[in-house]
This record gives sequence, C-alpha cells and structure tokens, in this order.
Amino acid sequence: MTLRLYMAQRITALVMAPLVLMHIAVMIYAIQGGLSSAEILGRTQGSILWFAFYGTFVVAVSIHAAIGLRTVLSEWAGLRGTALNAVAWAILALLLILGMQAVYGVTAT
Amino acid sequence: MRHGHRTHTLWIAYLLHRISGVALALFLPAHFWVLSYALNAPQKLDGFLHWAETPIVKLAEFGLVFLLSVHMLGGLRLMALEFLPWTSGQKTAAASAVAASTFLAGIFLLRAI
Amino acid sequence: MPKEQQMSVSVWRGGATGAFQSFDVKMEDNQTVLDVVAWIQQYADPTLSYRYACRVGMCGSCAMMVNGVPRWTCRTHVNKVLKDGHMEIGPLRNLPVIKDLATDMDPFFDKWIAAEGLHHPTQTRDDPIETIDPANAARVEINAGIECINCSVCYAACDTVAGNPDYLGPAALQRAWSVYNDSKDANKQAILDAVSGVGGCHNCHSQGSCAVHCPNDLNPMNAIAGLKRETARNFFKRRT
Amino acid sequence: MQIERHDTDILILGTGGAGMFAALHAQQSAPAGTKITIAVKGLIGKCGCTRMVQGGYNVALGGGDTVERHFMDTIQGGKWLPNQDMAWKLCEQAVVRIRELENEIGCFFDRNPDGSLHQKAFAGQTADRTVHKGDLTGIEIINRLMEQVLSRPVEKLQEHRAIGLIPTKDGIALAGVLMIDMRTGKFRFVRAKTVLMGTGGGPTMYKYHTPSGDKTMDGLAMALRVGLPLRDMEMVQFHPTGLLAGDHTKMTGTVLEEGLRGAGGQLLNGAENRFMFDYDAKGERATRDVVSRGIFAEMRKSNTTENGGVYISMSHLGPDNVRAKFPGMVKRCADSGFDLAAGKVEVVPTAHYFMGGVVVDPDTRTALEGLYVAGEDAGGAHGSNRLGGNGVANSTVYGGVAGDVMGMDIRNMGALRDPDEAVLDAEIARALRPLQNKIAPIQPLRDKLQEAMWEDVGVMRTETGMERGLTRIADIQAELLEAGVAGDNLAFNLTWHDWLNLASLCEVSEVITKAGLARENSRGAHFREDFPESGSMESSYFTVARQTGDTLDVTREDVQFTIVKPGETILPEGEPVSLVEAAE
Ligand SMILES: Cc1cc2nc3c(=O)[nH]c(=O)nc-3n(C[C@H](O)[C@H](O)[C@H](O)COP(=O)(O)OP(=O)(O)OC[C@H]3O[C@@H](n4cnc5c(N)ncnc54)[C@H](O)[C@@H]3O)c2cc1C
Ligand code: SF4
Ligand code: F3S
Ligand code: FES
Repeated sequence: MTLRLYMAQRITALVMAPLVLMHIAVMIYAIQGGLSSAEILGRTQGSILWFAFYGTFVVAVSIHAAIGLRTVLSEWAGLRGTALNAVAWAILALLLILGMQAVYGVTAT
Repeated sequence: MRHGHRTHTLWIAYLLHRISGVALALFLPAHFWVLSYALNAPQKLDGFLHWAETPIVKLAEFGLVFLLSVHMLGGLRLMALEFLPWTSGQKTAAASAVAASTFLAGIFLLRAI
Repeated sequence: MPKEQQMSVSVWRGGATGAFQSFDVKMEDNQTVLDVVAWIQQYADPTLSYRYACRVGMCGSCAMMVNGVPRWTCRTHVNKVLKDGHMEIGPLRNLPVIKDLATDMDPFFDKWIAAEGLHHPTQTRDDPIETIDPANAARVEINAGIECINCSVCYAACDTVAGNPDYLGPAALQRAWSVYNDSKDANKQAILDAVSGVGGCHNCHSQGSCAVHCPNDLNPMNAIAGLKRETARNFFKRRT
Repeated sequence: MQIERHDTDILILGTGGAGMFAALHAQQSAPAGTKITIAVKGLIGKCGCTRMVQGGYNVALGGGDTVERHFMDTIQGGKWLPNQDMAWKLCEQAVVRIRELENEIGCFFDRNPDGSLHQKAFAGQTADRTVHKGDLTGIEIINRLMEQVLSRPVEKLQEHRAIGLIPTKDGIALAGVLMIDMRTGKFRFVRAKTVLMGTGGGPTMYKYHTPSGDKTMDGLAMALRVGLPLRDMEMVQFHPTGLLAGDHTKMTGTVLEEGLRGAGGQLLNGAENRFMFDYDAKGERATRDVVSRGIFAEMRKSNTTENGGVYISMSHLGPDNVRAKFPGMVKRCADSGFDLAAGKVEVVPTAHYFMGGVVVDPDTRTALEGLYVAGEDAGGAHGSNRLGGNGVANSTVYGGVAGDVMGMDIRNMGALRDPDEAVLDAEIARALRPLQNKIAPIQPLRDKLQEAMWEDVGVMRTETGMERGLTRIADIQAELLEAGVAGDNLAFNLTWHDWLNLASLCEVSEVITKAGLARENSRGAHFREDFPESGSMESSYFTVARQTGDTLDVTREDVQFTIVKPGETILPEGEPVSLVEAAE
C-alpha cells in the first residue's frame, strides 16, 4: 500500500460516509410498508440528483473496495506484484460496471 | 494461547473492520446485480423484493446494515485516530463505534419488522 | 519454603521447521523466563541456542514468544506467564529463525535503515551544541518514542508485518517519526518518501498490538499516525 | 578443520562506543576504497556495556568547568596512577566527541529549561559535568551510532567471536584475527592491515557483576597470549549496590543506580540497622569504593539479609516520591518481584568496570604493529579508579582516535601480512580442545571461579587470600581443560562458547590476582587489608603483566607525571576546590 492508494481509500471513505448515512436513512424510511420496484423507481427514475448520489457512491465504493480487497488479498492470500494489481483492477472494473448498470437501472427513464 | 498477542480491543476492532469490509465487498456485486433489473425486468425485482420479506432475509438485511454501520463507524474511528492526534481513548472509540452501529442497525431492524 | 516445585516448559527446537520439546525446570523465587532458558541450556540440554546480552532490559536481544506473546524474557518474571505450571517459549515471530530461540534480526534493522531511521546531519562537530527548548512540541513528540531498545517485540506482535514482508514495521516507522521531528535533521523529505512506498506507514491498520506489547510502554501506533498525517498533508502540498 | 579465509583493510572488533566510533572515523579518514569490516560477538550495537550506560557522559563544557578541572578530577580519582597524557586527551577530546554525538550522530541529550545541555555531578567530580539522556544515556548513544554504522558500506560480521590475535612469523606485527562464526560454528581467519580491538574488558569473573553477558575478557586474554603488556590489572571497580535476587537469576548483580544513595537511600544490614556511618562520616554518600567496602565488611560479620547481602531502603522518602524520581529503577525491581518504592531491596557490591588493560600510547597504538586498542580494553586513562561518566567518554573518544589513526597509518602499509601458521593452528587447536573431552557441565566451573574471585580477589584483599585464589584458579583451569562439550553441532553452540568464555576469564583472573599481589598498597579500587596505606604518591607505580611462554611476570613501572605532580594542580590559582553545591 502506497501513499496514493492510501489517500484514495481514505478520500473515498470520507466521501461515502455521508452517502451511507443518507442511504441508510432512506432505507429506514422506505421499508415502512414494504418495498416494491414501482416505489423505488418512482422515487429515483429521472432524477439527476439521485443519479449523482448513487453515481458518486458507486465510483467511490468501487475504488474503496478494490483497494481494500487488494490489501486483504495481499496480506491474507499472499498475492504480490503484478498479480495483485491485476486482480485489484479487475475488481474495480467489475464493481464499476455492475454498479453503473444498477444506477442506470434505477434512474434512467 | 498461540495467538495471545491479539487479545486486546484495538486488534478486535481491526478484525471487525476487515471482516465487515470484505463481507460488504462480497455482497456489493449481488446488490448491484439485483438493482440493475429495475429497468429491464421490474417484475424480477419485485419477485426479489417479495422474497426479501421473509424473516430470514430480513435478519440477513439487518446483518448487512449492521456490517455497513460497523464498517463505517469503525472506519471513521480509524481515520480520527490517524488524523486527529489522539493519545488515549481509542479503546472507548472502538467500543462506542460498535455500540452505535448496533443501535443504528437495531432501528433498521425494528422498522423493518 | 514450600516443597520443591517444578514447572513444565515447552521450548522450540529447530529452525523454520521444528517442534516443541518439553523440559521440567525447578521453580525458584525471582526467576525470569531468560533464567529458565539459560538453566535448560546450562543443566538440561547444552545444545539449546538463544540470545541475550544485558539481562536488564536495555539491549533488546532476548525477546521471545512466551505463550504466544512476544516479550523481553530477561525482565519477565516467571509468575507472570506461568499457566497451570506450564509455559511455552518460542523464537520471536516474524523473523527468520537461526536455531531454536535465536532469530536473525537483520530484516528488522534493514527496515530501520530503509525507513531513513537515522540522523541526517546539518551540523558538524565544530559547531556548538544547539539550544533546544525541552518543552517544545516537536521535542516532546520525539521523547515519546526515544527509549526504544529495538527489541523487535512490536515487530513480532504486528499482524501486518506477518502478512506483508515489505512492511517496515512499527519500530522503524516510530524511529523515522522521531527523526522527522528533529529540528536538526537535514532530509525530512527523504524520510517522508521512505515511509510512503510499498512497505510504508500506510500499511498500518492501527492494530495497536505494537503499543500493547512494547515492554517500554512506547506507542509506535501514534508515531505511525503522525507519519500518515504528515505524508497526507504533503500529498496535497506537492500537488498544488 | 576447515577454515575460511577472508581479507579486509581495517578490521574492528566489538561494537561498543569504541568499535562504533572507530568504524565511523576510519571511514572518514581512510583513503577511498579502503575496506572496513566490523566483527562482533553479538549483534551490532546490541551487546557490550556502552548500551548499559545509565548516568552519563563526562565533558567540561564551560559554565566555570574546564578541561583542566576535568583532568584534575580524573587524576585525583585515579589516585595519581593514570597515564596523564591519555587522561588529558580523554578530557580534551570529550568536548569534540559530545558535539559530534549531538550534531553528526543525532543524539538527544537532556536540556535545561533554557535549552542548554543539562549536566549533573557524579561522585568525585568538582563540577556539574555529566551529560545524559534520562538514566538511559547508553541506549541513546549506541542506538544512534548503530544507525549510522548500519547505513554505511561497512562489512558486517555479526555473531563472529574473535578468539586469537595472529601475529606474523617474526612476531613484530599483527597479521589478522581468528574468529568463530558463531551461527555456523566455522572458523574464519580475517587478515587486515590494521585491527582495532574494542572488546570492552568486563570483570564478569566475579560472583556479582554488572556487565553484559557477552563480555568475558576475550580481548585481554588474546592480548596476553600474543605477548602484549597489560597494565593496572589489579584494578577492578565495584559498584556498591548490585541487585541481589538469588543465585539462580541473571538479575543478580545488575546495577541499582547510584542516585538512589545520593537521594537519601539508606543501607540497612540484616538486623535492619544503618551501618555506613560506622565506616565513613559521609555514610551512604561516600564514594563507591568506600561504600562497597562498608557493605563487604558488614557481610563478613554475617550481619546479612536472607540472600547474604544488605538492604537498600527508600520508603522513608515517600513511595510516590521514589516512584516519580526513579521510575526506571522501580519498574525494573518490580519486574523481578521487588518493591523499591515502598519496601526494601537486597543489594550487594558488584564488579562493574575494569580499569586495567593493554598498554597503549595516546594514539591507541600498541607494541604490536597493526594492532590498536581502545575503550575498556585499553589501560591507562583511569589509573586505579574510574570516575562515573568517564567510561563512555573514554570509549567514544579513543574509538574515534583509533579510527583516525588507522585511517592515516594504513596509507603507509603495503600488502596484507601473512600469519604465523603455527600460531593459527595452535589457536584453532585450543578452541577445539573441549570437543575432544568427555562431556561435563561448564556452568558449575564458572560458578566456582566466580566464588573464588569474589572471596579471595574481591573488594578486600590479602596476600593469603590471593595466594589461595591463585590455587583455586589453577584448579578450575585444570578442570576446564578436561571438561568436554558435545561437538556434533557447532552452530550457535552456546555451551562451546561458555567453555571459551571461561577459558578467557581464567587466564585474566590469574593476571588480576598476580597484579594484586604485586601491588603492596591500597589505591583506588585495590584494597589490601595487609597494606591499607596508599603509599607515597610521588613514588607511584603501576603494574605491568606480561606473558612469555608459560610464565606470567608482573613488574612495577613508575608513573610519569608528565603534566602535573602530586600535590600540585593545573587549575589557576584561586579556583575553588569544587563548583558543585553541597549535596542536597
Ligand atoms: C551497567 C553499567 C552502567 C554503566 N554506566 C556508565 C556511566 O553512567 N557512565 C560511564 O561513563 N560509563 C558507564 N559504564 C561503563 C561503560 O559502559 C564502559 O566504560 C564503556 O561503554 C566501554 O565501551 P567499550 O566500547 O570499550 O566496550 P563495550 O561497550 O562493552 O563493547 C564491547 C564490544 O565488544 C564485543 N566483544 C566482546 N568480546 C568479543 C570477541 N571475543 N569478539 C568480538 N567482539 C567481542 C562485545 O560484544 C561488544 O560489542 C557502565 C557500565 C555498566 C556495565
Ligand atoms: S517500540 Fe517498543 S517493542 Fe518496539 S522495538 Fe522499540 S522498545 Fe521494542
Ligand atoms: S501492530 Fe502493526 S498494524 Fe500498526 S498499529 Fe502497530 S504497526
Ligand atoms: S537481555 Fe538485554 S533486553 Fe533482555
């Protein structure tokens, strides 16, 4: 872990903190009376704000988790060097793709 | 006895943070996958959400929110420890992070049921 | 005195691979773990290898794993570690084992130097000794870590070291932090660079085992946090 | 026996203050491309006594104090036996060395509130002179030196134990040093143009002793065998308050700091009565040698504690006060089960420092070309007694001098010298001897030697005692020569090294005893009950021991008063006797 990875992980963590709080708050509010796709979509579809909210979240979490898993894989699975970096990039790509798909799914009209 | 060096609060806080982080990271793709049905196959999502009403899944969700808040508060604790020049009180911080996350997740669970 | 009491002591024999061997040792008042090890070598098994020098907690060469906990053995009273008449003594963790209880401490010291844990002079022996306010904040920060005896106990306690062979470890980083705070040091940037690489301070997860086990009650975790702060601050400075 | 051969230009033995400074200075003064090698019995910087220095470092840095005053204290403390040129250089160069330690090496010495260096006075000093870092000065000095040495391109032979100085065939120069690579158990012969010996003496042949476990007089034994003259060998300094915790623990003998007595600590005998005023008007605050003898006398009267010593008691000063003032000592005692702050702790005089050593000139050169000696291995600077704080000043000053001188001398030296192979073979055979014998435990022999030296050549000496001591040493030596060590695995074989340690200790013990017999008066650390007078200062002599073949001769040589004569001073007229305010 170098300074750059560290900064990226800490900054994304700080960005996520309010978003996570918000997300949990919304969930607590939303689950009253059960969830339905219509309800979710009704809230989020077409909203630039929600797009920005979840978009930021996805980018941040992807970077954050990729770096985090990279550390865990290196310390607990002994992965080093190129293999380690390749796996980390792959995780980042996977999360970004899946995450953006989801954001698109809930916010596009 | 072989790992006696680990039996203290800060180490346990570290382990909790790591386990919650990894668990979240493993859950995340699944979460995204389900949500991405929203547009192209809303009925599937509804089916899923219906399934999500079952108590066992409720409990799992409680666990998830718990993990998320454990991880977040643990992370905030860690960053406070790194960036604010503290000298003591770290154990208290670790403990209160866990307490607060339980509280948060508890509310979530109560609302959910 | 009560009638003679024995304890059973399991001692690591071999190198990286090996096994514990059990010895019966007579209990005495005021006995330290090092005394037990020395007794075994002197009276029970002359082939046992271990290391010590000062025998009073100053040189940091006698550290071993006692019941899975890293400790300075010359200052650890047997009563403190004996459990049901038994204890287990192994070579210090996270270092290559030379033989039995003696480890190769070179990696520990190589990292100490790699972390730039040494003074970079700005002055010479021809200059007068600088006036330094002992209460000044930097000096106080330095003093907090200065009594390190490089015993490697913290290094053995740290699971990040165990998982990441590049990690410089708590003692080296703590020393780098002291040097960094020295108003007389010439090369602070070199220190920040040295602790920002692959094995640098950012690997530390604040596990805190270093601080919990340091026999001199030092707190390398705090020192490392200091380095994280300074490197982070510098990260933005250099970008603007 | 297979032996590895190895060449270098400058070889340094030991990593105390002397060895470390020699390495750093040699690197600065030698021509570019000079290969420097450092070989040490333990790990670099983690063995030896420089690390164990508590009180501090003597240096005159103004404020009324002068090099002249430091010098006069050193001469008077040494009871007019020091080599005055060496003592002068020690005091003069300490000023440079302390600046080097702070400014170049990066030491942090304690400051006064106004930011200047804090200096205090040890017993026997007439000025506040001792620079320190808390009561762990040695750790600070050696850690900083260690970092500098580790970061430089110096070849490092750790856990390499020197066992023989190998001369050239004609015997006039040193060819190299024979060592054992302790980790593998193999012999290694290292040729060098110049060798600094800084193995640090260490009187560990006494039942109670303070030095580090690796110090066993190897250096002086090697010097003796190669025929070099050793001076002041009867001079063993005892510290009055070594911890007494029983025979089975290595904590026994370790120092409880002098400040305890200075602060008002009381010595009590077995009946819990104070006794020091029976021996000296200053009571517990008398000098080290006086207090040591007072305790020893009390012990001889059997007025002792359970373990055979006396108590030091601090509790009347208020336990919290003691805890605040001596945190390190209180913690150390607590770790071994004693309550220094509120209870009583058993103490005993303990062998601390060895004033005797190889005869050298003020440039550290010896009679053998290519061999230099500095630090506790060198004799002369302290005479019959060493002032607290002059030990580490001596090793760092002369280590640096040796480095400078070797770096210069090497320019005039041609090729490496070839060893006398016969001596080399003999030294190897000597070291291998125990491996052929029937296996026997070594430690009981060491205990026996320590008892003998403590009883017969210790704090108080007599002719009959020392003669008896000689017989006892000879018996132990004979037994040792027949004692065997299992030789199937020589790697990290501590028991083999125990044997070699004891061999060195026996050889030097004999010299101490013979030198003790040769000095028929009482000076400094040497006290003869049968000759309690100090003798006239004007006709002071020092002893010189030399081994030729199998015979050991001790002769007397007159002290040359090259700078100041007894009864005179070099301080300007009207200077006060002491600048230290009367003890608190
Ligand atoms: C407990 C204690 C407290 C002291 N306090 C003070 C004080 O406050 N002030 C003061 O001035 N002095 C003090 N002294 C004395 C001081 O420590 C010594 O005078 C000084 O440090 C000696 O330095 P040195 O370099 O000669 O030897 P050391 O520092 O002892 O170093 C000797 C080195 O040689 C190595 N060595 C030994 N044998 C061999 C071998 N065969 N082959 C290779 N290497 C070998 C050792 O391992 C070690 O590295 C104290 C001593 C002790 C024991
Ligand atoms: S910080 Fe403490 S545990 Fe670590 S090496 Fe230094 S003294 Fe030992
Ligand atoms: S134990 Fe290791 S992870 Fe950090 S806080 Fe200490 S260095
Ligand atoms: S032997 Fe020196 S610290 Fe234990």
